[in-house]
Amino acid sequence: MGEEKRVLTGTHFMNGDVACAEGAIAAGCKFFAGYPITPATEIAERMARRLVEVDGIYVQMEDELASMAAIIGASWAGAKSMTATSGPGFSLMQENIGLAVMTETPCVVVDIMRGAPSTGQPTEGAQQDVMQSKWGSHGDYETIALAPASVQEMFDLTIECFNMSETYRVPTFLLADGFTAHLWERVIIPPPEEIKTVERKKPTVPPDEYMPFKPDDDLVPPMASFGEGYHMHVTGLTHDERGYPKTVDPKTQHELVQRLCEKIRKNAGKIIRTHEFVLEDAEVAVIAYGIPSRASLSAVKGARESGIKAGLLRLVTVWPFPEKQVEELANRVKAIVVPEMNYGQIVREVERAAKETPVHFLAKLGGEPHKPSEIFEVIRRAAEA
Amino acid sequence: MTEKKALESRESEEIRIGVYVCHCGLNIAGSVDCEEVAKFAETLPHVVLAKDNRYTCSDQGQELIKNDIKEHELNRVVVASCSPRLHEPTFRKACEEAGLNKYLFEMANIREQCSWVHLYDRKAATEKAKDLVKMAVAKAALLEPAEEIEVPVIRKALVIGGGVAGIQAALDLADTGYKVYLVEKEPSIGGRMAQIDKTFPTMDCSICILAPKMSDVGHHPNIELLTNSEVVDVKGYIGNFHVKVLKKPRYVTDDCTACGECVEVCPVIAPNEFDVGLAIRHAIYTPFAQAVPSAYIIDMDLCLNKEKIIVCDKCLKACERQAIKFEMKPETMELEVGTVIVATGADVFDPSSLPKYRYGKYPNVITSLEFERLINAGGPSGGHLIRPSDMQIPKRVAFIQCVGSRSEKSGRLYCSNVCCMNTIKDSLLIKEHWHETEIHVFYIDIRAYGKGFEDLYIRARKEGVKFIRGLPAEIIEDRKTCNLWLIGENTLQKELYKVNVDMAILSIGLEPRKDSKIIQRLLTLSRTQDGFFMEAHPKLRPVDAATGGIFFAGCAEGPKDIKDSVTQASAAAARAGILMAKGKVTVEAITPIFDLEKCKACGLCVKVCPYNAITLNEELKRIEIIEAACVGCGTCAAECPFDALTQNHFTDKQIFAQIDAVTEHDAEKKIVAFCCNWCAYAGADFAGVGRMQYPPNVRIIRTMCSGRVSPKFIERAFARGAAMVLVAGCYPGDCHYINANEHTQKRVERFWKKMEQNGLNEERLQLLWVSAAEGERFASKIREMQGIVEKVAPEEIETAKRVFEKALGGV
Amino acid sequence: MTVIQEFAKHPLAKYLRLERFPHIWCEGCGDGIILNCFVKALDDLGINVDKFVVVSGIGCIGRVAGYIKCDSFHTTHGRPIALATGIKLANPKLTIAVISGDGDLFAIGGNHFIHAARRNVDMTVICSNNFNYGMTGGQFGPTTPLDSYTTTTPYGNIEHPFNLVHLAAAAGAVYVARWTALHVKRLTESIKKALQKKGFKFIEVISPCPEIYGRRNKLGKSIDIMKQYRQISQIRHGYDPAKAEITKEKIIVGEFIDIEKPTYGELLQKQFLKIQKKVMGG
Amino acid sequence: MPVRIWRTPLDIEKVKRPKAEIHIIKNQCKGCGFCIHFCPKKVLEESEEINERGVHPPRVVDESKCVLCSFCTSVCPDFAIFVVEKQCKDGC
Repeated sequence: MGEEKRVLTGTHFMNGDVACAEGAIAAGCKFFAGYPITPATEIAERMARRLVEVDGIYVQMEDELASMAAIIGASWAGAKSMTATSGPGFSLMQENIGLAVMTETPCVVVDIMRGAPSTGQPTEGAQQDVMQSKWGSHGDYETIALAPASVQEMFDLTIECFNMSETYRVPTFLLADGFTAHLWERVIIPPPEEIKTVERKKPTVPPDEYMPFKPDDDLVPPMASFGEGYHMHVTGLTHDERGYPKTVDPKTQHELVQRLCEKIRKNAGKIIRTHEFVLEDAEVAVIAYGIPSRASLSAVKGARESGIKAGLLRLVTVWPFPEKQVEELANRVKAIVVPEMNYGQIVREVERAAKETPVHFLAKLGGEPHKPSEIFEVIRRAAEA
Repeated sequence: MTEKKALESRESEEIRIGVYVCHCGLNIAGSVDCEEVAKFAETLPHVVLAKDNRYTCSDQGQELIKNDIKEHELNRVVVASCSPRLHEPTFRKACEEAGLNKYLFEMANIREQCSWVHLYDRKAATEKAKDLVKMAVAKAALLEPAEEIEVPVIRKALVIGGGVAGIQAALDLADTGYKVYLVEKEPSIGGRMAQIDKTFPTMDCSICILAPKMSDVGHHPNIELLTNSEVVDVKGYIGNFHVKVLKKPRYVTDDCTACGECVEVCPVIAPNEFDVGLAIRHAIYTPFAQAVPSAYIIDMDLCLNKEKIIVCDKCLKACERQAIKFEMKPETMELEVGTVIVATGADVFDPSSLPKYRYGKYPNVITSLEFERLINAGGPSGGHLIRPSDMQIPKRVAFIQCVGSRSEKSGRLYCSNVCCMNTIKDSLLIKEHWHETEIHVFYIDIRAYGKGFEDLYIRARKEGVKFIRGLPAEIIEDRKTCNLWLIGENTLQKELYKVNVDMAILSIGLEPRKDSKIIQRLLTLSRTQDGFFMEAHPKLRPVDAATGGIFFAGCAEGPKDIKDSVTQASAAAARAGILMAKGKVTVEAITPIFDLEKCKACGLCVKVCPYNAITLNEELKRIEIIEAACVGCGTCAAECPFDALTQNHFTDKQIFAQIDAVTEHDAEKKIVAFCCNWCAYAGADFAGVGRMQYPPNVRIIRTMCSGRVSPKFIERAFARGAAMVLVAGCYPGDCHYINANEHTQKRVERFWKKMEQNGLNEERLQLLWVSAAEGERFASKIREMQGIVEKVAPEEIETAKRVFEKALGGV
Repeated sequence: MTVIQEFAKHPLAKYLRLERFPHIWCEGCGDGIILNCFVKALDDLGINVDKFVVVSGIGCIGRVAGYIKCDSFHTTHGRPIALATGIKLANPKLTIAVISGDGDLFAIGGNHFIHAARRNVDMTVICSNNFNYGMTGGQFGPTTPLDSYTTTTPYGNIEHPFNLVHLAAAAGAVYVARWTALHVKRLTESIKKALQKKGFKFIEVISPCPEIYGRRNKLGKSIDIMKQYRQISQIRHGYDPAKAEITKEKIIVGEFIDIEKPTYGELLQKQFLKIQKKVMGG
Repeated sequence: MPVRIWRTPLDIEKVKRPKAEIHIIKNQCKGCGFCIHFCPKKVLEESEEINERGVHPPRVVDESKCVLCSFCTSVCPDFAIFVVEKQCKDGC
């Protein structure tokens, strides 16, 4: 068994959490460690049922600290590993997300965002962890975060997360809102051969020559697994290329932190995904991600019908932030509209990139998605100004 | 119970005493006019008849008593003859058969304590005999019938010592069906016999005949073998001993298969005791090939891990069965047994204390024990008799006899019993292997008294072994060759000899175990002058200890060869078996009598009782006596300030009566002696047996323990005008009632103070510690006191009378 | 001859990252002894270090992972057991040992410890118990004895300490032992036994911290502390861990628990086969 | 068996014990003294010399007394001492 059960090729009607789980398994995930939390629990439930069918391991840990630690361990043991949680659990994971960054451990963390702060609105969707996914752990680092806007994307982008995580040896986030996660939609799962999966880069030198943290030109070091005879030492301390602690040497610290950030920044071009809709001649551009981008689309259509030249830029990759695209767009539009299900997070990045171009922000809190009419209103005002 | 009824019916009647004076052939009659004594007896109060006859202990003598009891309705009987320690049981039995309670019988010891010690003064002896009879009659008049209490005998035995004697005793008892605990302090049983090569006179291989017995012990379902263990505490009494045994850890469990892998890796070594230091052993070892139990043992004093922490784990690693457990701890086992057999064996004499033989200086001077290991095929030299200096086979050897026996110098006057035959055996062994060897045996006497011994002796002479009478005066070594010059006098040919030999073998004697004192104290045993344990009676109870329920086997009681040890062991087993078969013993009715009226519940008696047989009942404000636990020392009675306690058969009244009888005439010339039954009285008897003469003016009053002697007895004696008083008991530590005689000492010391305060000469009260074997010590004490008696002035007597007046009040 | 060249002759050299010595630990620190006994155990058992992973947490002993020549992970504070769980489950062929301190395993990491023990995940956990947080300068921790002085208990500790062996046994560990740093041979044997046994095994090692804890509590030099161990330690195999509290007068050491119980991995494997059969069956 | 034992056992020569070779890595020693104090045969003592770490490393007093229990090897927190069996030529 295993392979033939990995990809459930065909057309399905399923919810976002389930699609995410299927995406993970299709991507070759063999290890899931988690802790129940609304609205991400269904992912764990699906994994518990499915992983066993593909010779994978599901383990429910005592908390999110442990879950995050466990998937790091599993990853070093050679398994593609993942955990899924929501805001409160995501906070607990930040400690070991930092460890994953420092030790360059490929792993995927799914964060199904809900109303916050604190326990907030367990059953209501939101987009309030966007900044936490960038700055949640201490120190300077870069990670990758993708924001699905449909159940199909819950499937597709989870696979993307694994591929990027394996490519760049970095913890990668699927940053989905509670609505998308609980949405029921049609999902088309292609045949295995049509699904692109990436395996981490392995060392090509014998153990005694191997430096676990010596990068190639792409700034990403090849990664051996425990048990392959490389006798690696892995530490959360600042370390040299051999992996040994070097905690009081400024040069080592500088070079390490620099590389950890640069390996993402330098490869941003390959990482960033966006979708454009009638932007060619647009005067007002809506920039959205996740569930608000769906209301934005009908709002833009409405605007066009009423003669307003509006267009939509949907961010699939939230981190690293698509600065170039936004800046270039800002140069050719009169105004930018940013609807978010929070009190203003990604909009700050947009404003930073947009320079003088006015940015209109539309916050939505409380667990109700934006109505197209609400967004249309803002577009209209922006066009008139 | 018919007897009891009979005696009750007589209670009311007036007291009718019959007195029987025994001639004991000429033993008594030789120096005592028995007829006169009998006539005198008739004049005493309550005496209805007095007779003298040749042997009162004979059947006719006993019949006579029985008939008189019936015919003349005697209700008290006094026999004046030998020591009650010898025949009291005989006559008590006779009385009982005639329906008279045995506690209504009394004895006057006119043999050991009169005729035999005053052989040459018939008049004085006769007078003393009269006094002794008078004392006995006086006490008899006050005797009370008593019922003895029965105590159950636990049907389990303890055998102390796992030499051939202990092994035999244990096997016999176990085969009879009794549970036996065999306690051996060495790691293996086997004892000396296991070290010896061949046995005389049959010359069979010692270990070959011993090993099967050893493994029988190991496998016997009725025997619990406790090796590497020591008896540390014994409480209780005949039939009911509570024993504590300290089981020292072996550090190796029974899982040990004796494969020996551990020994291979053990890095530390020491001389092997079993081979008398001629071979080495490791810290983990087995004493010898045939050891039982076969499990190895670790010598913790030698082991590198003695500091509790494992620094060396070589044996641990080598042991496949993981039988080594360094965390083993000593454990104390508590055993309940009915009988005890003491088979603790003997040590061998250390000749280095005799400088003339240079043992320990000249390598080629060896002991007979070392010889046994050298000639033994399993020994360090593989049975090749070699001499230590150059490992060469000696051409000329000498045996020197009586090393540590029969000599003032060694302080051991006795004959060790086995050395002569052992040497003869050894000389033949040498001849057997190396016939041309020249052998000289230097001796005092050759004692070949046993069965088959003489033949062996003759054989040795035929084989050309030279026997020379006269021990070497010294041995001189030739520095170069390490050969030895033996110089001495041939006392037969009255000429000096100077013999050159390659090796000299010292035929070392046997001596009491260095640690005999411990067993002696634990079991309250006595020892003879040579230090071996003393039997209850040399003729009639040769394997019994004086303490009930305890028996001897093997060299613990005196030097013996293997045959005698085994014989005595079987005898001891039989004696113990009798007790256990019966399942019960009667305890003498000499327990305290308690007067509730007088008791103030002060608890003094509770404090002094060595057996915790008295307890203080707080609520009822009175004491309670546990009769079964009481062994009748009487210390409590002596301690009670309110006369609330007295002792059955040794009541204050009875003892007063004896004192009064002694002091009726010529008190100012007399010594009133209070002697404990076990040491002092036995010592006095021993003086008699040894015909040791001493002045006839001493009158002995027997108590079970000197602890019974109450100050008021002494006061009474002085108040009655006695010249002197002697209180005699066992040595401190030898007391048969654990520590009762410590109170004797305290009381006497207090009394001396009292005398001093009242201006009396303390010398008139003497305290004597004496063992049952020290007849001479007793005799000389009396002689010494006689000297004092003569110096006591009439005024002093009078003062004393006045001072102690009060003591005269009847009780 | 350089130190490294001499060191290379040490019978245990092949298990150590020689270039990283001398280690960071103070004179007389028990952590060095634990490391020594641990690699001795590996050597005695002839363990294939290619399939062996050491995971450690934060604290003095946390550095141990960096000295042993095998795959090793020096994790975040308190998390070694959780991380080790991931490694073991993802690759059951690996043998896992977690070596960490009392604070790491039982304060910040206490939750992970009890749950891993409960799950009976197959790993050997060795705790160097030095009664305080040494690395941060000697603060009190979950095992600090009552009344002891530390930088954060300047007036004496008022918190009751954990009895670690009792805790481990109660949480379900299949093997529980305690030794002091002086019981090197026994400790080595215990480690060997644990490494060969399946399930969650726990060994507590009472370890001298002369420079920090020892100094503040006037315990003398490391040698004095070791002598003290010799004096007051009592070996009691099979002793009830509940009664094995550590006091000034007495340290009960020995093997307290040694039982058999299916491990998480074994149960998981069983389940696999069952389900696979079902799935194959259609 | 309390018999006075004074002779050198006759077979003393026959027992051969492995000879030890004690290695001390002086500059790795931190001077705790465990090896010196706990050696059951008192083979070691503190030396006068001062090593790179400023402590007195142990010194061998009498190598022949060593019985290769290797306690020092195991109890050394710094891997600064170890004992191996001397590979003897006919010499010893």
